[in-house]
Amino acid sequence: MEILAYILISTGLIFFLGTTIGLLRFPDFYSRMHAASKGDTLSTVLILLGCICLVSTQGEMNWLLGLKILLIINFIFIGSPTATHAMMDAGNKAGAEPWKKDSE
Amino acid sequence: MLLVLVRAVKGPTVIDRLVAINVIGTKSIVLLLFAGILFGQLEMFVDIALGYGLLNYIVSIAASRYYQHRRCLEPTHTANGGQPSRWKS
Amino acid sequence: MMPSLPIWQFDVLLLVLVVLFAVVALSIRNLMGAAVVFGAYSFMMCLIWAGMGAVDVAFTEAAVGAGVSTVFIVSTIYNTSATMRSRPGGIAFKLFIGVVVTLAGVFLLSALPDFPDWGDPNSPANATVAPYYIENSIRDTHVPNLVTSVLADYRGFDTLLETIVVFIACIAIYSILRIETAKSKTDEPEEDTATAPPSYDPSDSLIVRQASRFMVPFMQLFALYVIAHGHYSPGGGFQGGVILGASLILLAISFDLKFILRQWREKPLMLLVASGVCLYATVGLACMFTGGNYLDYGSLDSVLPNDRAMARSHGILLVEIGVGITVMFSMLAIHINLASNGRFDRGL
Amino acid sequence: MENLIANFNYVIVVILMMIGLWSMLAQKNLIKKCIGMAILQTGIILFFISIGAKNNALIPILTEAAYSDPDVATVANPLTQILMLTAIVVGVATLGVGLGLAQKIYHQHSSFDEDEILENQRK
Repeated sequence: MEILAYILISTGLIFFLGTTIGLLRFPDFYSRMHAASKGDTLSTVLILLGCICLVSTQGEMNWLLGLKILLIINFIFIGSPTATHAMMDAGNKAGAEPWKKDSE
Repeated sequence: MLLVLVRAVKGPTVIDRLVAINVIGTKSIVLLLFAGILFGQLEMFVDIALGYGLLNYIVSIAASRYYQHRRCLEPTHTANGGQPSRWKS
Repeated sequence: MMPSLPIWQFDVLLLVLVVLFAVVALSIRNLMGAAVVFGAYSFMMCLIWAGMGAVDVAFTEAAVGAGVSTVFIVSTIYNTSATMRSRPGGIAFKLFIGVVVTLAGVFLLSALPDFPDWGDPNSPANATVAPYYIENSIRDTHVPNLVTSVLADYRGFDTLLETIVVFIACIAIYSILRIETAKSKTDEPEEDTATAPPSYDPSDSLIVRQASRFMVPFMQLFALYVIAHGHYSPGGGFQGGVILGASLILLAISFDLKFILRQWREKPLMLLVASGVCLYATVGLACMFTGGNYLDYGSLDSVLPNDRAMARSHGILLVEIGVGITVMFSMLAIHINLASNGRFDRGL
Repeated sequence: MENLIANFNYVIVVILMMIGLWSMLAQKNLIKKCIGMAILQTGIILFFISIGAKNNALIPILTEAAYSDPDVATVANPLTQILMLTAIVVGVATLGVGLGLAQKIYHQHSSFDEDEILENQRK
């Protein structure tokens, strides 16, 4: 169980590394958003799942803890794409220019 | 990890910053849980993280609402200082 | 019990980050960007409190920073403008202020050797009155969360007055923004057309609205859990109240301000803000009538079924509910006032 | 130098407070002043919390094992924490008041800039 937890957490960290690199290196707002939203949600969910596995190995009352972390995952799964959609809409409305190949 | 994001916070436009803040918000949930594991009393930190998970998208929604409405407002405010240079930080 | 925690390095890193965020937030010329970076600053602060073991403070900061304070700044900017005028000159003035402030900082730093070390268990603050609370809380009140018991019982007066401060801030907002616009309702429309946002476009944010509709009940349920379970886990009236207020603010920004105003009209809103403080004060008075001092919940045991310590626990719960009501509705009232510039019609 | 490490939190407190104070004095923009006020406030809160922190101490919520005889050394100081907990909420309320004042001023002078407001006043 613990090995599974570490595997999940390190996978999440790798995805998060991808997120940060994408956030830094992509040329325009929309692609940065792409990297940020997907990688961020996925890595958070993976790390939290790893936390559940880690928690379930120790102590009693851990089902409640696991349930709470599952709730956090649920809310992130709803909230993060919503926020992404809202921000994307805002960027579109505010007139952020999509990056074109010949613009640089 | 967060150190890398600091550069993103200095990103070119406001909305980029918004994205970065959203990422930082979700990552602070994870860091809170790690702090809880380090303290050995995770059940106390889970509540804070849950509150974060519920709340941290309010800011981005508020900001996006701001941009949705503000776009139509621009002409009335040109009197107070020309075209607002929104895209320069 | 626990080995020395590796938290301190983590803390030092976060402290440096916090200073960085503060500088960035102040150096960004666009006010919107400044507000957003200020939100990140408050995230970092929350992590620092958690790292230092102050979970309740971290919880408050999380609720406040993620839900409320940034929204206040955004709604203010929404009603005004986000651009800063760049002016020639003024550098000398800023430098002068900088020198003065640096001198003050050096002056403060010169007192550094007199302070106890960071995390010293025997420092005066930790060694005088705090051990009493730690040792006696369970015996006196049956409340394992020391912060709650100290907050609402041992230092009940303090909290009562802090709640009144929040209440007064709400009244102050009303008298600053609301009263004049409410009086001069007749000449409102002409000015309105110039600055009013466009009417609400329902096709704008269907996803956002549906997600909010899904999230808000969970938020409110969680907030009630936080208030009620504050005896055993981090939480209490302030945190729960802020989360409840934030859930209503979320409704107000994802739907329309009119939507929330249909549910909470102006007069009941203010009455509820006052009723929270009144509940707190009434509990104190009830203690006097049953023979104790003001806010001495122990004397309520003649009314409540259990023994003296349990009565104090129940008294804490009542007081926390009062605090929660006041904080919740004053957050909502402040947001409505700021977002609609006191007109109570439409806004962010 | 060792002293500096041991008291690193106070150094940060002083830096934060001075940043806040500088922005309150030197920034011309009222919103920036409000943000500076909030930063000054968090500096003070940090001061109190770090005074109350203890090495090797857990959070101030007693575990069931410690109900009968809590060990003072392993529980962080609750007193400073409650003072600051209320201070944060009050701080948000005062931030709201400050922003409300700024909004009122903006709608009278259509500017956040201190100098322009003063010029408008003189007219």
